[in-house]
Amino acid sequence: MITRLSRNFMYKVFALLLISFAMPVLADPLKVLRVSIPKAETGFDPERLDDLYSSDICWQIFDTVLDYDYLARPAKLIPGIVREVPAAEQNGRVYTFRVIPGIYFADDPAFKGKRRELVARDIEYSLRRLRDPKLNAPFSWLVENKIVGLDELVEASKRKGKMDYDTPVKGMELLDKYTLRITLKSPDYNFLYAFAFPQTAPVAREVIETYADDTMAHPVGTGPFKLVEWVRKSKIVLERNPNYRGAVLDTRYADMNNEWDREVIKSIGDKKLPLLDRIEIYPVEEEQPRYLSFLNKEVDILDTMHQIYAAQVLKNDKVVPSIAKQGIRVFQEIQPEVTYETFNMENPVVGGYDPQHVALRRAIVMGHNRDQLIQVVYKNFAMVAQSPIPPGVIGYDPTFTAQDQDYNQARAKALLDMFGYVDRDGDGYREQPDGSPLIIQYLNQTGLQYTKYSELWVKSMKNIGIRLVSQQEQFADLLRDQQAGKFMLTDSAWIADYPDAQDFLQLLYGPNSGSANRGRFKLPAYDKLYEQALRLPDSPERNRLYREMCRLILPYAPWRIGVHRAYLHLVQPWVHGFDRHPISHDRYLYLDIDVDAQQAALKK
Amino acid sequence: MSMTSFIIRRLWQMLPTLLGVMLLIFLLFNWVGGDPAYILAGKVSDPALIASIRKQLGIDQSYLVQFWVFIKQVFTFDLGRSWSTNELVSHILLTRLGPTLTLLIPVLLLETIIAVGCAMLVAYVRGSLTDRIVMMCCTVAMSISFLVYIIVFQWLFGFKLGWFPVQGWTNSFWVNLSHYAPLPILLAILVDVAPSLRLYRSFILDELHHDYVRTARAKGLTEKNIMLKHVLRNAAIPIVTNVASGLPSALVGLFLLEFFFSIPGLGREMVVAVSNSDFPVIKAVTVYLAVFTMVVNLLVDLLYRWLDPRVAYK
Amino acid sequence: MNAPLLNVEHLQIQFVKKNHDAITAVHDISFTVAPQQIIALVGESGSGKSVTATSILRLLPRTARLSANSKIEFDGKNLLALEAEQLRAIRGKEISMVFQDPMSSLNPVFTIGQQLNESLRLHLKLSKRQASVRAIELLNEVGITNPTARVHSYAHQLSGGQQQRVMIAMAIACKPRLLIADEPTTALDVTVQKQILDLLMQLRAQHNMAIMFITHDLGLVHDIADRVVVMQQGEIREQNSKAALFAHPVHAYTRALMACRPQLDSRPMRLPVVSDFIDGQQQVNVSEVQRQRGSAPTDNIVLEAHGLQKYFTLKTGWFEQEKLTAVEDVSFRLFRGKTLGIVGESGSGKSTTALLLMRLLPASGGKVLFGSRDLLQLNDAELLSMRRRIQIVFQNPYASLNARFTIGQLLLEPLRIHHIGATTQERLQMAAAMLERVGLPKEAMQRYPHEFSGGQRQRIAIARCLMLQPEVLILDEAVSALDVSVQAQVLNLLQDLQNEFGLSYIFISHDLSVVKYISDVVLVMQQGRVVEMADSDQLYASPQTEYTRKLLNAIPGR
Amino acid sequence: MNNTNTLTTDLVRHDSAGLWRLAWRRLRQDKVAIASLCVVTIFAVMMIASYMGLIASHWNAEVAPSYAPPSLHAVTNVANTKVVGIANPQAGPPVDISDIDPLAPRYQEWKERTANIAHEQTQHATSLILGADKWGHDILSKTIKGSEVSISVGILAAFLAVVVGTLLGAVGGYFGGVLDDTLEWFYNIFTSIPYILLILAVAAVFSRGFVTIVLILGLTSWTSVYRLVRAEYMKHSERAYVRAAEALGASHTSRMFKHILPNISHVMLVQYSRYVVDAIKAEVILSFLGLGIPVDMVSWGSILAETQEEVVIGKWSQIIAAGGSMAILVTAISMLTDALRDALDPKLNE
Repeated sequence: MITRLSRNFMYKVFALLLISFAMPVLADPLKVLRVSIPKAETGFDPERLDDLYSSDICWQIFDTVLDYDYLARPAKLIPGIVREVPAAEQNGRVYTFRVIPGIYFADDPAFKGKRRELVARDIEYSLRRLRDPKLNAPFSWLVENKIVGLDELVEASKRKGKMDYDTPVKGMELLDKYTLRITLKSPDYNFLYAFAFPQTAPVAREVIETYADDTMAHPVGTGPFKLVEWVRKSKIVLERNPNYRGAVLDTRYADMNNEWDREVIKSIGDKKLPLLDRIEIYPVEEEQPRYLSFLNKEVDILDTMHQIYAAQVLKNDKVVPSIAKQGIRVFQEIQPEVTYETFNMENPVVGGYDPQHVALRRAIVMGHNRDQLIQVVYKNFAMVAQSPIPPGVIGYDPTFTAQDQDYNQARAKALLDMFGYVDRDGDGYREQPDGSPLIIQYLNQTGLQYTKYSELWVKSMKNIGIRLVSQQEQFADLLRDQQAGKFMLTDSAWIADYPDAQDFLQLLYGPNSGSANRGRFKLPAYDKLYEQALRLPDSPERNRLYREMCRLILPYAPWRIGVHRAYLHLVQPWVHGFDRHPISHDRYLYLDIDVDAQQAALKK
Repeated sequence: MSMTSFIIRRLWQMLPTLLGVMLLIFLLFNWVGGDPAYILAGKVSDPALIASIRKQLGIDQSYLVQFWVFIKQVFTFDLGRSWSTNELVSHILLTRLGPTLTLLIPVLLLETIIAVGCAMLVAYVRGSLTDRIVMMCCTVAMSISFLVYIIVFQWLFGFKLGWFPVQGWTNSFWVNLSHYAPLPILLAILVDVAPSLRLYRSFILDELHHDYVRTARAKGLTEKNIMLKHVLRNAAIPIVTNVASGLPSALVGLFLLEFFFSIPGLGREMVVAVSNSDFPVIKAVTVYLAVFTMVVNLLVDLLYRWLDPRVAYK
Repeated sequence: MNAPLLNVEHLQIQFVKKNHDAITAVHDISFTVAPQQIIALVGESGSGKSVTATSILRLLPRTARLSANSKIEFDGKNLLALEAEQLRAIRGKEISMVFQDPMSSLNPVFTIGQQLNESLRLHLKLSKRQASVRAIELLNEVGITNPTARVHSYAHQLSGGQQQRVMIAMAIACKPRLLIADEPTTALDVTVQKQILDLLMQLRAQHNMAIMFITHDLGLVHDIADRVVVMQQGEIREQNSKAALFAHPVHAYTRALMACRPQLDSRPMRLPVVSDFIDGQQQVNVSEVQRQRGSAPTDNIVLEAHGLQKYFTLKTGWFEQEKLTAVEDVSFRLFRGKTLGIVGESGSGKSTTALLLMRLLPASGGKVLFGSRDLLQLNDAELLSMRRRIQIVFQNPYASLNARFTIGQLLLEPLRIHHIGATTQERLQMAAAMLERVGLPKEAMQRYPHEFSGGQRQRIAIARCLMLQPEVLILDEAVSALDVSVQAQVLNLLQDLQNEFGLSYIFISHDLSVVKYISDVVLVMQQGRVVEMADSDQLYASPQTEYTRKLLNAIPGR
Repeated sequence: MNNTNTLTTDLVRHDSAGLWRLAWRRLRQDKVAIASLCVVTIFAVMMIASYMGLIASHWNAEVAPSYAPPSLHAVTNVANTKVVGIANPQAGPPVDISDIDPLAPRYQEWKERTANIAHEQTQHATSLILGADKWGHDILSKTIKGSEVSISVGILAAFLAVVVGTLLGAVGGYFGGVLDDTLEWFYNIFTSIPYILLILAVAAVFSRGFVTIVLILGLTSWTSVYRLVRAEYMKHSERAYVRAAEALGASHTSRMFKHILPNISHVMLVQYSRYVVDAIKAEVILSFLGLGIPVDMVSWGSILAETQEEVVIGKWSQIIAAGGSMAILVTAISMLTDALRDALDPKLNE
C-alpha cells in the first residue's frame, strides 16, 4: 500500500518536473523590466539607507526634494517635489523650500484608507529622523552641525533617550503647510545637494510609526513606483504607483551629439511617464551567473558589469560583433569615483612630513604598478586618476596632471637610494635608514577583488626592494582598524555623494581625521583653502582653490591616487530611454520597453 | 522503557549540550570576535557614535551579563537584528529556510533513490568489472572540487547549452521548482551521488555477508527477492539514519550552490553574514542549527528504533 | 527404496583468493545418503565438512570453484547442472538447511512469523492466512511454548535454543526429504544441545526425512547417526555405519580422534595425540596407567575464596538502577599442586570469577586469601608483585596475544615489567628456554602470533604466563577453542607443567569431560552461584544436585 | 644452532613478517594501489622539491603577457603595454610642485640617479605549457607551488585532527567514567554544529593565514576520529590481549599506547588519509570564500577561486591545471586509502 502510494507520488513529481521544463514562460502583456544588480539590497527605509543599490531602488519609490536632470552632464539639480530649486539667501545661509501642492503618497494601510498629501512638515520630519539617535542613520552627517538648533535638539533628545520630533527647531521654520525655511549655522553653497539624496526623501510619519521596526520592508513614497514583492536578496518587484503625479522628459540640457541622449529623446519624447508597469530587480552577487543570465536574456539591463568580462563585450572601444549582432547596447561610464590607498600619516614608518618620509611615500607611490592595475585588474576599463576629484563632478579639472603619481620604477628606486633606504643585509629587501627592517603593512578587505590589489602591491614593492605584507581582514575589522588608525597603508574608494569636488576634498581635510580622513593627513595650508572654498558658490574662483588643494597634496603623497573606474552597463535592444546618470544611476521612470521584441527574443 | 520517557530523557540530556553550544558560540563571537560597533557606525564614524552603539548593543556590559542576555535571546527566539540589513534575525531564519528546503528535499529524495538504486545494482554485481568501473568513477567524481563542478556546469548547462536559467528565484514555489531549482538540484545530485553510492554499497555488502542471506537462499528465494526484501530492509537502517543525520549539514551545505545561483537560502545567508561579519545572523544560524541537529539526532534515534527491532529504548 | 536420496561423487571444491591462488578445500570426495538416514560428517576445523554441506544447495561463496567432474545428485537430478529456478524449487522444499549460529541466520528485522510464512507461501503456495496458521502449528511442533504470541517476536527476543528451534521449524516447514544440519548445536549449551538433538530425532521419525549432520564432536555422532563420514583436510578418511565404525575404526585418524577426547570413565597419565597414531602406525595402548586425581586433607591451601560477589548495575531510569548479579557468594579452596575445575553453562559466572580473582574486574564483595593477604585489598604496588604469583590464560589464543608484538617481545614483556633478569641477553635466554619447554623452537621469537596455529599460540600464551614462575595459573576455557587433537596436546602439556613446577590450576570450562579429566576438585556453577563442589571422581559418580545430574546426562556419547 | 650464544637482541627484531609487512605484501599485489602510490609519491616529491625551492620558486615572476595562451615555444614577457586605461584627451602638462616640494632641493641628484638605474626590463623567455594567468605568471609553476601549500594544509590539518582525536578518544574510551562523559559532552557540542557551519563560524572571527587554516580545519574535524578511536579503545580495552597485559602488570600508559595503539593504527591511518582529502577540499572552499591563505602564497584553492571569473571569458588553463591536479591527487589518495583499508583489515590476518 505504502509503496504503491509513494510510487504514484514519484510519478507525479516526475511528470511535474517534465511539464515544467517543457512549458514555455507564460506571455505577460505588461511592460516588465528585468534588471540585475551586483550587490544584495538591504532594505528601503530612506533614512536608514547605507548601500548604493538600496538607495538606487529607493530613488524609484520616493521623490527626493530636489532631483537631478536626466540628461544634463555634469549633473544638474532640478526641483523634485518643490516648485523650484531654492535660491541661496543671505550668502548661502538660508534656503526656502516650496512644496508643490497635490502630491500624494502611494496608498497604504497606514493611512487608514485616506489619501495622504505630501506637505512641508514631511521634509522637516525626515530631516529630524535622519538625526534620530536610535536610528544611527549612516547619512546623518548630511545634516550634522549645519542647521541652527537641530544639533542642540539632538543632544537634548539623546539625554532623554528618545528623539524629539515635535519641539520646533529654530533653523527649520514651517512658514505654511507647503513652505519650509531652513537656516544654517554658516554659509554652505553645497547644502542643497543634501536634498537630492534618497536618504532625505520625505517619508510619512504615520508609515514610520505604523511599521516601527519593519520600515525597511514598507517603503511608502510619492515616486513613480511602489514595492509589491520582496524576496530578500533575490528579487525585488516594483510596480507603477497609481498615485504618482506624472512627469515628462525635460530635454533642455540634452547633448544632441550624444547617441544615448538622441535615443532617449526619440523613444521617450513627450510621453507621460512612467511607461513601465513592473520592474523586477535581481541581486546576483556572483559575477559569472550575472553575466551569463544577461546573455541568456534573463534580464534586460546588466547594471555595472564586472570589468573582467568587459573584454568579451568591448574590444578597442568597439562592441564585439557577437554582442552587436544581438543589438545589445553598451553604455560606458567613467564613474564619479576615485580609488586610492592612503598612508597613515601618524605612523612612524610611513607617516611624517619630513623629507625622508616624504621620499619613502613618494617612492612607494611611484613603485606601485598602477598601469598593471588598470590593464590586468580593470582590463583597461579605468582612467588614471590625477587628483582625488573624478570626472563628472563640479570642480573636476581635466588638464590637471600629477606626474609624481605615475608608475616609474627607476625614479622610485633612485629616491629610496638617495634617502638611505637601501638593502644592508643582502636579503633583497631594503632597510630603513637607521638599519631597522622596513616592512610595509598593507591592509585591505577579504575577497577576490581585494586579493588582486594585494597581489599587485606585494609584487610591485618587491620589484623596488620593499617588503610589503598584505593583511586581509573581515569588513568589520577593517573598518575598525581604519578608523582607529591601526594601519600603515590601506585601500579605499570614494564615490560621489553629490556632484561637487568638495565631497572628495573633505577626505584630506585635517579636522576630518579619524573619520572621513582615515590617513589623518593634516596640512594647514590645505585646511585653510578648504574652509575658504566652503564659503563660495560654484565659480571659477572656487575651482582655482580646488586645483590648488589638489596640487598641495602632491609633494606629501598622503595617498596613492588610484583610478577612476569605468563601467559598462549592458542594455538589451528592446529597452529604450536608457541613459546612465552619474549620481542617481538608473532611473526607471524614463525607461520604456518594446514588449513584443522582448517576448520574441525570449521565445527564441 | 517507554518511548515517551525515552524522549523526555533525551530532551533533558540535550540541555548541557545546548548550553555548551551557546558557550562556544558566545566565546567565539563575543570574546574572540571583533567589535561590531564599527560596522554599525557606517562610512563615517566618531568615537561618540561608537560608544553609543556599544551601549545600545549591550557590549559594554560584563561577559557574564552578555552571556545571560544571549541565553535569554536564544530561548525567546529573539536574536535581535542583522547588523548589515537590520532585518529581524528570526525573520531571516524563517524566510531563508523555504528556498533551502526547495532545493534540499528534491536533492535528498532523488539522490537517495538514485544512490540506493545504483548501490543495489553494483552490490548485486559486486566484484565484476562494472562494479569496479562504477566505483572508480565515483572516486574520481568525488575528487573534483565542488567549485569546479559549479563553475563548469553553470557555464555549460546554463549558458553554452542554455537548458536552464543561470540564476534567479521568485516567491512562487512551483516556478522555483520548475525553473530555477533544476540546475542546482542536478548539480547537487551529481556531486552527492558518488559518495552516497559508495557508502550505501558498503552498507549493502555488509548485509550480504550476513548469515541470514544464506538462510534466505537456502529457503529458495530469488536473488532479486533477497536483495529487495531481506538485504534492503536491513541496509535501510544505516541508510535512512545516514540520510536523516546528514540533514542539518545539508541545510547549510548547499551554500555554494545558493551562492552561485542566487538562491536566498540559509547557506548563502550564512556566507554573506560571514563576509559582512554579521554576527547576530551567524550566531543565530549556528545556535538554531545546533538545536535542529540535536532534534534530528533524537528523531534519528527514534527512527532507528523503529527500523531496527533489536534496539530497545534505553 | 535402495536408490540413494543424495549421491555425491568426485566433489572437489577450490577457493580462489584475491591473488588468484586457489586453495583446495575438498578433494574429490564421494558419499551417498539413503532416504531417512542420518548421516554424520565428522571432522576438525579445516576438514571441509561444512564446505561440503553448503555445496549441496550451491550456497558456497562466489569465490568457490567446483571441478568439472563433481557431481551432486539428489533424487536422480544433478543439482550442479540445474537452472537457478529449478534449484530454487529444491531449496527449502526438498532439501533444507539449519546453520550453526541461529541468531545471525535469522533476519533480525523480520518477525519469525514473517520468515516462516515466506517459505510456506513460496513453496506450498499457501494464502497469507493459511500460512500464518501453519506457522503457529510448526512452532508448536518444534516445542516453542505459546507459539501464537511468539510468531510476532523477533529473533533477538528468543533464547539461543528457541532460535535454533525456529530455524528447524523453518527447515521442516515444507516437509523436506533431506535436512542438512551444519553444526546446529555447537553454539549452544550442553543441556540445550541435548534438547535440540532430541527434537531432531523426533522430527525425523515424524517426517521421514534424511538428515545430514555436520559436527566436530564424535560423542554426538555416537548418539544419533546411522552412518558416519570422517573427514580430514578435505578428504574422507573413513565412512561406515555407526556401529561398524565405532567398533572397528580402520583409519588411524579415526582412531586418534576417538582416543584424543578425554573419556569420563578413564584418566590416562597422558592423552594420546593424533601423531601417536599416524607416525607410530601401530596400535596405541590407551588406558594402561591411570592418573589419580582428588584432594586429600593434607593438601596445602594456596588460595582461598570467601563469599566472592560481583554485581553489575544498569541504569534503567533517571534514578533507578537495576542490579545484575554475576557472581554470588562463591567460596572455594585451591590446593597447592592441584587443579580446581569450574564447570557451568554460559552465563553461570565462571569466567567472571576468574576475572575477579585476577582483579581484572573489581569485586563487589568477598575475600580472596592468597597466603595471608586478601588479594582484593591490595594497593597497586602490592598488586603488581602479586601478579607474579598468579596468572591467567584466556580462551581465545587469537585474541589474547597482541598481534603487533613478536613472540620475543611478548615473552620479554612480563620480565621487563617485573624487572626479572638483569640484561636483555639473560631475559632472552629465559624466554628461549621457556619456549623449548612448551615445545616451540626458539626461532619462534622472531615471529608474529599470526604465523602460528591455535594450539601453538595457546602454548605461547602459557609460556608467557610461566615466564613469571607463578604459583597459580587460571585457565579460562583455555582449551575450548581448540580442536580435539590439539586440545589433547595442550592438556598433556598442562599436566606436565603441573608436575614439573608444582603449579596450582583453576581450570574453567564448559566441557564436562575435559574438566573431569584434569581436575582434582570440581565446582559446578549455575547463575553465579556454586551448585555443588566435590572431588571430581565423586562428583561425576554421584552428583548431589538435580542440576549437576542434568548436566552430566546431557554429555553426548555418554 | 643450539648454542645459546647466538641468542642476541636480534631475536626481538622485526625480521619476521609483521602485520605491516603483510599488509604491504597484499598492497603490492593491487595494481591500482601501486599506481595510486606512485601518483602520491610524485606529488610528495614535487611538494618537497617545491618546498626546498628546487622547482617553481619563481612562481610569482612575470614571465609572459596577461593570459598568455599555452605554448611549447618560448614566450617573452614583453607585452603590448602601450594602452593604459581610458585616455584623457584634455590632459595638460604636469603641474609644477617644485615650489612646495620638500624634495625640491635634491631634484638634480634624483634625476641623475634615475638615469643611472638601468631600467632593466626583465625579459624572461620560458615555454609555458599551461599558459599564463592574469599577471603573466606561469600556471605550471603556480600549480606546483599551489600543490605545496594545499598538500601541506592537508597533511598538517589532518595530522592535528588525528592527534587531537586520538588522544581524546583514547583517554575517553580507555578510562570511561566522568572523563569520558566530559569528552562526550565536548564531542556533542562540536557535532551539534554542522561541520561547514563550524568552519565558517570559526573562520569569521580569526584573521587569515596558513596557520589559521590548519588550525581551523584541524580543530573542527577531530570529532570523527575521536569517535572511532574511542569506540576502538572501548572494544580493545576489553580484549583478551589487553586483559592479559593487565594481568602481567602492565601500566595504563603501556596498555593504552604500547598495546592498544598499534592495534588500531590502521584505523588512524585510513582516517588520516581521508582527512587529508577532506582538508584539501575544504581549503578550496575557504579560499573561495576569501577565508583562505594570504595573498603572497598560492594554493589550489586560491587558483580555483580565481577561475570563477575566467571560464566565462574562455580561459580554461587554471581551472584545468589546479582542478585537474587536485582531482588526480585526491583520486590517488582515495584509491590508496581504499586499498590500505582492505590491506590493513585485521580480519585478513586471522
